[in-house]
Amino acid sequence: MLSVEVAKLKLENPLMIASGVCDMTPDLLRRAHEEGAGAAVTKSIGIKPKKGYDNPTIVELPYGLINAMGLPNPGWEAFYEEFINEKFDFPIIVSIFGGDEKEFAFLAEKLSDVADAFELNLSCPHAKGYGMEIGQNPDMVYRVVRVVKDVTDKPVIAKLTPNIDNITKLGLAAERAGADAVSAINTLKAIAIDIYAKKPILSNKVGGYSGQGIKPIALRAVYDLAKALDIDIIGIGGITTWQDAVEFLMAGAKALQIGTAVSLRGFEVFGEINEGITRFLIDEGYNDVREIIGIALE
Amino acid sequence: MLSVEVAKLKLENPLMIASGVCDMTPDLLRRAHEEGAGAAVTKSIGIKPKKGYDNPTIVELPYGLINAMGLPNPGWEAFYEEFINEKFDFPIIVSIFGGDEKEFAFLAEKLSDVADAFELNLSCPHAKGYGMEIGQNPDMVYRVVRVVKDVTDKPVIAKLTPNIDNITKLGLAAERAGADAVSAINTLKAIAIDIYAKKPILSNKVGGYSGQGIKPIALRAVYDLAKALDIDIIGIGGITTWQDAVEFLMAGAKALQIGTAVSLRGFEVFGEINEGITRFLIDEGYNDVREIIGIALE
Amino acid sequence: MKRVELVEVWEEASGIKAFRFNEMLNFKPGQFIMAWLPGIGEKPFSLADNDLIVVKNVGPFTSRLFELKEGDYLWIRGPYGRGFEPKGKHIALVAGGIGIPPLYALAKHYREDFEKITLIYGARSKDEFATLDVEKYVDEIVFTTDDGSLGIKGFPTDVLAERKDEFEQVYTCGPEIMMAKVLEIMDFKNVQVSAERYMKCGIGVCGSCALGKYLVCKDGPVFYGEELKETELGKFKRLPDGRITTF
Amino acid sequence: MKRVELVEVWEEASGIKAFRFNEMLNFKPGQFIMAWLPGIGEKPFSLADNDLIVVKNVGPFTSRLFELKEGDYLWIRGPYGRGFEPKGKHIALVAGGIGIPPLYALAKHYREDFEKITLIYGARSKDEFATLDVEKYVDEIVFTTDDGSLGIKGFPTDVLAERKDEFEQVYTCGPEIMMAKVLEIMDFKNVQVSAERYMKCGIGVCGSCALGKYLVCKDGPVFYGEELKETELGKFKRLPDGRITTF
Repeated sequence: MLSVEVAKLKLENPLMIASGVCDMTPDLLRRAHEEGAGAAVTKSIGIKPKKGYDNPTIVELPYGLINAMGLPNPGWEAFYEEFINEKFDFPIIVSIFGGDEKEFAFLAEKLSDVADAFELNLSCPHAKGYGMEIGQNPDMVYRVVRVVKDVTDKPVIAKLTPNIDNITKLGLAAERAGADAVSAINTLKAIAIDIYAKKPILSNKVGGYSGQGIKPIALRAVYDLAKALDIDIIGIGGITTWQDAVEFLMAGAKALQIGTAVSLRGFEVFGEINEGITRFLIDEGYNDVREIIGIALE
Repeated sequence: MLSVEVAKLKLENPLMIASGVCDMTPDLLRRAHEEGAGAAVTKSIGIKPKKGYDNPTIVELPYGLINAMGLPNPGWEAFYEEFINEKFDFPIIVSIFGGDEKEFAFLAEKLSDVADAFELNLSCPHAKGYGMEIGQNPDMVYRVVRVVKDVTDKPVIAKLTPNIDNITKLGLAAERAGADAVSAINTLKAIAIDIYAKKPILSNKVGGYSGQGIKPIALRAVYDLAKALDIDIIGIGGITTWQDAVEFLMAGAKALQIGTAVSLRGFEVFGEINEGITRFLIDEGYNDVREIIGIALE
Repeated sequence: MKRVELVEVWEEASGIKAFRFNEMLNFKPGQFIMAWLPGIGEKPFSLADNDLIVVKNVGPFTSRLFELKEGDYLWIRGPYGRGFEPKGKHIALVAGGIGIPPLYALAKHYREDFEKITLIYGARSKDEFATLDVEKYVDEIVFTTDDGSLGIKGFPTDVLAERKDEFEQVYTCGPEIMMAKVLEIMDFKNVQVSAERYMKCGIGVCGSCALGKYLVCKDGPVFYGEELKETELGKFKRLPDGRITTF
Repeated sequence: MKRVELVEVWEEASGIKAFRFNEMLNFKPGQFIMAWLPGIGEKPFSLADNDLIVVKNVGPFTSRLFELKEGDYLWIRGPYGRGFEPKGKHIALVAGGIGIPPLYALAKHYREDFEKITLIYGARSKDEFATLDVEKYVDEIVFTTDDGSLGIKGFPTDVLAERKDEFEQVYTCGPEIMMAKVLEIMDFKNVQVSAERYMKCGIGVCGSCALGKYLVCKDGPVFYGEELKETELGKFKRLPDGRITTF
C-alpha cells in the first residue's frame, strides 16, 4: 500500500531519513530502516575529512532548529572504506558535496560502488560566487547535475535550496541536465541571537533553519516544483506528523525525507508516520499511496 | 528611554503596527498608537479600489499564519478623502503598491499630504516579470525607489521580500536609489493543504507566511542587511515577545513592525513589548534603547 | 480547519435551513465559526448551539450550502470572538430576521441565569421565523411581522419602545438599522449587540470588519451599547475594499 | 539556552573545579547539560547535582571556564539524555577519574532506593579525587590510585573483579577502557554505563555521538551493559569528522 518508486529506486514506503541527521554510520542507517524508513540518505561526503564548526552548532527553537554543523564528514576515502564492506537491504542514497562540478564528478565516480543513488548537496559556497551557494545558481545546478550524470549510472537527485526567488528555475535546470529527481527543500538562512550574551549563538553566527516552522515554505516549494517538473520530487522540510506527510504527498512529492523530527520524536517517527498514512488511506477509501500523490495540484 | 529616530521620523518607541494588519481605518491606527505603537503603517493603497480575494484568505498554523488577502484597499482617492480630514499625533506611514514604477510615483505624489512617510510594498507581480514580483528584481527596486524619491519629500521605506537568494542586494539597490530605510521582511511564499478536502485551503491557493515561524529567517535578513547597509533598517517578521524585539534590535533594526502578533495577542502586545524592552534595558544596565541597536553585529 | 459531518439538516423556515454537525464545540453564545466549502468559499456564522448553525439563503455560498445533505461534510474553524455576558433578571431578546441564532443560543445556554426571558422577534412574514424550540427556553414570545401575517404588525423595536422599562438587559441581533434603533431606545445602556461587518480572516488580522476602533471578529461580535456610542453603527459600513458606504 | 549565574566555585581536587549555579534543574542522575561560554565554545557536562557541574581542566574551553568566578555567567541548555535507573539493593559505583559526577548524583539522589552503596573510585594519585561530600551518601568507599598514594595501588576494576558477586548492579563512569573492563568482568549483565562520545548537537540531530546503533546524547549517555554488547565500546570511537580511531 505504501511502496513507491522514486528516482528509479524501489522503496517499501515513501519515507527516508534526511541527510545530516543521525546518519553518521552504517548502524544508524540500518536503525532508521528498522524503524520504518524506506531509504536512507547519508551524511554529506566531501573530498577531505572535515570536522565541522565548533559548538554551538545548533539552536533549539519552539518550532524548529537552526544548525551550522559545517558539513562534518570523514572524506570520501574513509567513507568508501567503511561502506564497501557493508550490505544493506534498502536503498542507500549517498549525499555528496563539492566546491565545483569537478569535485562532484570526482566524488560520484569514486563512490558509485557504495551508492544506490546520489543526492547532490548544493549548499556549498560557490568558489566564484561572491558568497553565493552553488545551488542558488541555475547554471551551476545544471553543470553539476550534468557532470555527475556523465560519470555514474546511479540515479541522481538534486537537493534544492529555498533561498532563491523561484525554486522552479533550479528544478528545471536540474531536470534539463538529466536529474532523476529533485529533493526540496534544504534549510533556510537563519540566525538566533542570545539577548543576554548579546551575540549570535552559533559559532558560525548564521545557520540553516529546519523543522516545523519551515513546513509551509517547503510544501509550497514542492507544490510549485510539482506543477513545473516531470521528474520525481522528494519532499523535505518540517515533516513531523503523518498529516504533514500526507500534505506533501498531495502537493506532489513521491517520497519524503524526515530530519528534524527524528530529533524531536525519535526514530519511532518513521513507524508512526507510516501508520498514520496507512490509516488515512484506508479511512478515505484509497488502496495505494500513489493515488494521493499530487492530488492537490488539480 | 525608548524613543528612536528612523527614516527621519521621530518615534516615541521603536514599535509600529505592520501594513495590512488591523489598519483599515483611522480609528484602528489610533488604537494601535494608544496601545503603545510608536507609529502606524496603513493598509497598502493602490490605484483602484480592490476587494481582494475571496475567502478563505487565511490559514492558522500553530506557529504563524498564511494569508492571501489580495491587497484589498479603497484605492488612493477614497483613502485620500478619508485621511485628509484626520489628524494624528504620531507618524502615519502610508504603504503603497503598484504594478510598475509609474504607479508608485503617481500614488506617492497624490498621497504626500496624508503621509508622514511611505512604505513601498513591492510584492505585486511584475508586469513583465513572468510571475516574478517587482521586489524580487534589484533593478526594479532601484527604479521604484528612485521615482518615488523624485516626487515626494517624505521619507521612503522600501519593504523587502525574503523570497530571494540574497536580500542584501535588494537593500543595496534601495539604498543606492536614495531610500531612507528598508523594512524586512515581507511574507514568505507558502501554502497549506487540507488533507480531507485534498485541496489548498486559500482561495488563491498560495499565500504569504508570517508569524513566529518566520522569525529566524527575518532576523537573519535584518542581520545581513545591517552588515551591508548604512540606511536604517526596520525589522519585521514574527516578532511576538519582547525577547524577539530585543533580538531584532541587537541584530541592527532601529524600529520594529508587529503584525501577526496583534492577532495572536491583541493590541496589548505593543504595551507588553515596550514594557519588556524597558525592563530588559534597566536590568542589563542600559539607559537608552539605542545602546543595544546592532550590538550583536560585532 | 476541521472537517465535520452534517448529521441533521432541515428546513426551519422559508429560505432558512438548520445544519447540525457531529462535533460539540465548546462555545459561548454570541460566538461564531467560519464555515468553508472547498472550492466554494468561507463565511462566518453565529452558532445557534454547540453543533448547530441556522442559515438564510442569501447568495452563492449559502446556495451551495443548502445543497448539502446529511452525511456531507463541512469544514469549520472557531469558535471565535466575544460572546454575550448574562446580566439582569428580566431580559429581552430583540431578534430581527436571521438575527435569531445567537439569541437562541443565549436563551438555551444561559436559561438558569435569568428569571424571565422575553423574546421579541420580527420578520417580514409568518413563514420566515426560525424559532427552533426556543419556546422551551423563553418565558414569553412576541412576534412582529412587516405584513401582519403573524403577531403584531410592525417592528420588534415598536414593542421594545413600549416595554423597555421592564427589561434590565436587552440582547439584540438583526438588521443594523433595527439594532441602532434598539440602542437609541435604550440610550445605549443595558444593551448587548451582536454586530456584523464584512469579515475576511475572522481572527483579527485583516481589519476588514472594523467598527469604530473595534474589530467585530475579535472585540465583538457582541458589544455593550456604551462601546458603540462613538462608532458608525447604524450610520455607515465599509465595502470589502474598505470604502465607506451607507445603508 | 538559559543564562545562569555562578553562585559557588571551588577547587575540588587538583585540576578539578566545581561550579554551582543559581538554577535548580529538574534532572535524573546520569543526564547532562550543554554549557556555553559565548565566544569560546560549548561542551557537555554530566550534572553532579541539580545545580552543579564538576569539571576537569582538559583544554581551551575548560581553561576559560576555570577563570570564572562567583557572580559570572554561564549559559546552559538541557538536561538531556537518559539517566541511570535505580536497580538492585547492594550496588557498586565504579568511578574512574572525572567519571565521578554522575555517580555522585546517583548516590545522592537515589540513596533511599538502595540498601548499600559501595563506591570504588580510582585516580592517578591522591590529590585527584573529587569526592565532594559523597561519604554522606555511600556506605563504603574504596579508593585506588595508579601510584599507590591513596588506598589500593591499582585500578577500580581490580577491586570489582574480586568483589563482583557482592553487587546486584554496577554503575560505572570513567575512561572507556575501564568501563569496557567492567563490562567484561560483569559479562555485560547488571551494569549501567555512562558512555562518552564526541558530541555536537546534544539532542539527537547530528549523529556525531554514534555508538553502535545508538546516539549517546539521546539513547544514552547511560546504557545497560547488554545494549553495549554489539557496539564498539572499548574498541574504537570516531573523530569529529566521523573517521574511526582506536583508543
